Amino acid sequence: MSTATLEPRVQAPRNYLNAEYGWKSWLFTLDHKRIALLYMISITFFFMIGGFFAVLMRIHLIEPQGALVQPETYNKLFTLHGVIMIFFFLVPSIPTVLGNFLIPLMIGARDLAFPKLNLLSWYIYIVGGLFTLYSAIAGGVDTGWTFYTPYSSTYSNTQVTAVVVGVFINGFSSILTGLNFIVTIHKMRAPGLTWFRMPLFLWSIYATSIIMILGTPVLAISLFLLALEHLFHVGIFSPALGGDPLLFQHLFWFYSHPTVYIMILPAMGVVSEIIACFARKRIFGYKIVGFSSVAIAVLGFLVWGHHMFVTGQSVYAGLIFSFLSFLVAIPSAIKVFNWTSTLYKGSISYEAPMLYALGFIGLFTMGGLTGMFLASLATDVHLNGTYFIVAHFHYIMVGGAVMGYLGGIHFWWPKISGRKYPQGWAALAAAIIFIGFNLTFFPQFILGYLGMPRRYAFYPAEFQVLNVMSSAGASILGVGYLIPLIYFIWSMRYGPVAGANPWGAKGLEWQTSSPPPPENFTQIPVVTEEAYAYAAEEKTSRG
Amino acid sequence: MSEQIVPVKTYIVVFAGLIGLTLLTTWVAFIDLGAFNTVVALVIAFCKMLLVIFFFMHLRHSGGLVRVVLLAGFFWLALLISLTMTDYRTRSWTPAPDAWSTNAPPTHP
Amino acid sequence: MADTHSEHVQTKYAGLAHQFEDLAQQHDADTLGIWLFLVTEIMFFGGVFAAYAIFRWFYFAAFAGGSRLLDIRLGAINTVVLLGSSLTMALSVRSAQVGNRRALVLFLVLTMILGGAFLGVKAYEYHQKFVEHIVPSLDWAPEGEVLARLAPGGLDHAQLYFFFYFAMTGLHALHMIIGMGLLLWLVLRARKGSFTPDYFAPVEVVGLYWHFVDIVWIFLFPLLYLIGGRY
Amino acid sequence: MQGIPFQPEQASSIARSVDHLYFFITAVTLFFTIVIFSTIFYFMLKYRRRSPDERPKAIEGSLPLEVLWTAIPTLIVAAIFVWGSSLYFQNSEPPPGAMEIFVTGKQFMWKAEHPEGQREINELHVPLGRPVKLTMTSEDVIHDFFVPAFRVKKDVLPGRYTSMWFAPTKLGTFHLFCAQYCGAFHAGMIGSVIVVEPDEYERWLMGGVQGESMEAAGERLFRENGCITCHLSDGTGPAPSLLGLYGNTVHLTNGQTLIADDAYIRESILSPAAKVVNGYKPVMPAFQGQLSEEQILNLVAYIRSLGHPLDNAKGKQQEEGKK
Repeated sequence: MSTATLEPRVQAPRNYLNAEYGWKSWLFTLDHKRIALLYMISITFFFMIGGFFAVLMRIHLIEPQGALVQPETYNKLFTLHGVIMIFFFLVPSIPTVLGNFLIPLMIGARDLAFPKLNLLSWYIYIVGGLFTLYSAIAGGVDTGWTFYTPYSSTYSNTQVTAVVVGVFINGFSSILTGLNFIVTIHKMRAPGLTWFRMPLFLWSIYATSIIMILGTPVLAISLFLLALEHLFHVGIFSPALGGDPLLFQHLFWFYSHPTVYIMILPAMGVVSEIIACFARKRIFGYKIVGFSSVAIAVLGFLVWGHHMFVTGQSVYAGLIFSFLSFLVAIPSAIKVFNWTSTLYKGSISYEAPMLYALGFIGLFTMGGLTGMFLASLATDVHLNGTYFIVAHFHYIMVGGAVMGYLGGIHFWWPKISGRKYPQGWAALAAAIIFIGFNLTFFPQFILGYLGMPRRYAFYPAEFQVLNVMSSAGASILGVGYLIPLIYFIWSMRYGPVAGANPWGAKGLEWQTSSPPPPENFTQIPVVTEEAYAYAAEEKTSRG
Repeated sequence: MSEQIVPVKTYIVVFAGLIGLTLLTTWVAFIDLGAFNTVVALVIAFCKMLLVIFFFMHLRHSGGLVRVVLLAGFFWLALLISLTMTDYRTRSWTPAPDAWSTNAPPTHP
Repeated sequence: MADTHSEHVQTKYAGLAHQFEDLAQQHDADTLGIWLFLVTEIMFFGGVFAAYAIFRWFYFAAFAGGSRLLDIRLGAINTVVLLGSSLTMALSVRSAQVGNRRALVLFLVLTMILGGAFLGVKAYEYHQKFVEHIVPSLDWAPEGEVLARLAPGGLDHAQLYFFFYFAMTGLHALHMIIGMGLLLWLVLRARKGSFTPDYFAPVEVVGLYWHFVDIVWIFLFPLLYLIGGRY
Repeated sequence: MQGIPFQPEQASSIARSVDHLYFFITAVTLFFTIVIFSTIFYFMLKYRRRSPDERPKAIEGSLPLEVLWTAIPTLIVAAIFVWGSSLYFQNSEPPPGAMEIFVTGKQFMWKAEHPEGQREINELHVPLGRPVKLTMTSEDVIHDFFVPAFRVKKDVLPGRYTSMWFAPTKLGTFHLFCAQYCGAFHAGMIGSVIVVEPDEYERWLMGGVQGESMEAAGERLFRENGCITCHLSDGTGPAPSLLGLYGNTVHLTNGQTLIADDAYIRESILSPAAKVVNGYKPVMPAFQGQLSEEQILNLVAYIRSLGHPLDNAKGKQQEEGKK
């Protein structure tokens, strides 16, 4: 132990990035910060693959008869786009990158409770990803990311087994990550850090972990049964022997609806942190925002049947699920109102993270409100299975979760890398993404209402104008996503040194140096104040 | 460690109880109780589970948090089964198809 | 692993990981972790149980017919064997608590033997299914008396029952095999004297897992063997 | 191309009411989006940071406000829930006297069969103004029968009958889409619903190659497959008489009772052992894999036509009512 690190808050030359060198020091690391970076690199890789498939799809759909590929290929494109983006990018994104990096820093701990398990989770994720990539290379898979039976179990002759095994394996990465986070948040908090002093990011990650733990196993078992059925052609999801195809949908959506909250809840946590920092205000209604995260996690489990209103599910079950789906809208609305109120009488500055956060609120509001069309039985009958659904969930997942992820990366990048990135470029990228996103997905709401079904490789000519608009937006969106990639890489070498706390933010993670030392804190901090004590006298030194 | 050390005798008694319940459930299977065979079998299984959880797994000495975690697990399992059943149990409530009405008058063999 | 910063704590206790303040915190975290894991297992098996519940309700006659083909004596014997292994597992944990290394190794080995006996009986039962040609998909050609007993419920639905039988007992057996591997690892560590009354979390964690697998069987026995009674 | 369309045609009796709800939710969405956006923009300008050392006062929150903005969304979503659900329940049951057409989905085509025996592929002729009930099933995977102009959609499942209904209010040709992904040429599983004047529909039914009616086809299958040798109509055969079966209570060997409906008849043809009528032995061979879904539909139609007395009376009353 060098003496330099024993002195607190000195810009120590030794940090988690330069403490060791060589590929072994990364691939066998137990440091949560390095594992976070491993995840960041891997999910960026998968994001680019998934994004590439999306671009091909949008180019294809410029012409009604399809401009680029055969229908079979198009089916594989949207399937792999969905599988990769959901299971290998969105679900892990904020929890594994920002959660891994920040949880120990935010609660004042040296690491997560189970560092080996953490590294194991990453390897499980990679193995799952390799299976999926193998399936893509070995001919692709064409079932849609929902794997509906009996198409997936009996009729599809593509690489169903490989991709199902990949997603199954990846599920355990999710389970172990959630388990690790819950134990860490329960057992490793620094002295004085009570539940109601925790940053809201931790509340949202905690709620997310609950879903990961309770939902993912059900996905695993339903995929296990699906794979058995696919291999042995006997089973419970195909009607040949008296099985019920809807049973698969029940089991699948029991996980896959709450999964939406796995994606959006952490983004909500990120947004709470950013808004508090750049408005220099404690989050309005802190406790209610915290509890609403948990409420969303719990209620999110009760609504899966709204994916099945037209599938032959009993109408009475539809009634119950519709009612419960409306309930989950309420905590989401409460969050939006509280974030907006946080700005009231604040001191608002517009650095890049704040732009992403505000963009998140806008897009999430639209995504959430359009969910009402789908929770309502009569309108869902018309809109289910159309582009309206596609637009709605992209507003939540891309407009919400990806905006939140990018906002979080912009917010904590100085902490992660120790460097600043060019604010002007970041603001420009945020604007391009916001515009490109809306141009891509807003026309799809109209397309859906007009009746264009999703997953169509070609379509009647009257839908062309809106499809072209959507494709044009996608090209703008694509550019918007590339810009941050460039300036983040640039900043690692050429960016100005950030210092411990470039934004003047509260929270334990800003009290240690940037990048943090391997052990995070030279002395375990003692927490004496509430979260977001921006109004109190400035205590942290500003770098 | 503040862990309680349970006397060997307790374990033996619990084990004997478990064996007894196993014999009981097997014996009951040979008696015709109609639909209650299933109920009795599940109640006995539930009792056996409680014995294992409370004594072998030391839930008796575990903190509240562990109990909450376990209860959450069972609660969510109940959610999964009961909400899925809302579909299956109510499918037949939908009235049987309406009277057969076509333009052609019904024919008789 | 070069955990240079953990030196100061490693000198305090063997078995204390650097991220923890003391053994009590580590023990709490380990216990909470394994209970959370068991909850995920509840949901994992829960998915199959939910599917089972639905089809048993749909096709009760077929399920009862299939169930009556299972050997209730073997099922009951296996239940007793597995409960016995749970007892020896509980005694292993107790031996670790009181620091009796020889008893610890003895009870762990006993647990493994009983687990092995369970798997042996299970393998014999699987073999019987092949003899009777009532393995769904792979070898499904019931004949003679077996056919006569399955026919009233419908052969297709009986096949579904046996699909559940193999899927559920197979998953359970897989968990047993994993548990046996963990027990072997414990035996090797215990013989080296790695566990002390202060540090025996691995024994306790594996123990909790083993008891959970036992509980799954406690439910599988009535659900698979006792449907519809034997009268 | 006439610019960008914003609304699909309203061509069924329920389309307008569904659209009303749609517009209401759109209004709510717009209202809240505008409120949130303008509030954010207003705060952004009003409370922008004016000096780097600015430290705004802390505001803890406000319980009355929280209650208010919990209550208002709750009331709004409750209203939408009640509206949407009641509309859905109104629309889920066909009005009495609806005419019935049978639809079979198959990778990648729609086959329709009218009771009179007229068949069509990827087209569906229906008369204007008359409620039409579709009884649908699939020969392979899950499909979905979606007519945007009618605002109706229902999955078409293998091994099960689902049904939906509509009453066309506009003449013309409307899109029919498969809205549940079903494989390689899912996008090609499209067709048209052609709404014609009722008398033209009658002409259409009579025209073309007049096949046998579904009931006649069913009766033929009933003979050809040997059903008739056991299911004697006087009940003296080794199998129960099917006369007066449909819609009536059946007592099973296991003591349960059920109402004989389409699903029960279908199941009893395919796996007869599953539900055996009390007093009979499970001797019937299973027809799983030996009959196509269309043939089963024909058999169901025939067995329906054997009907039950009450039902026939009702049918006659309706006939008379119409006259």
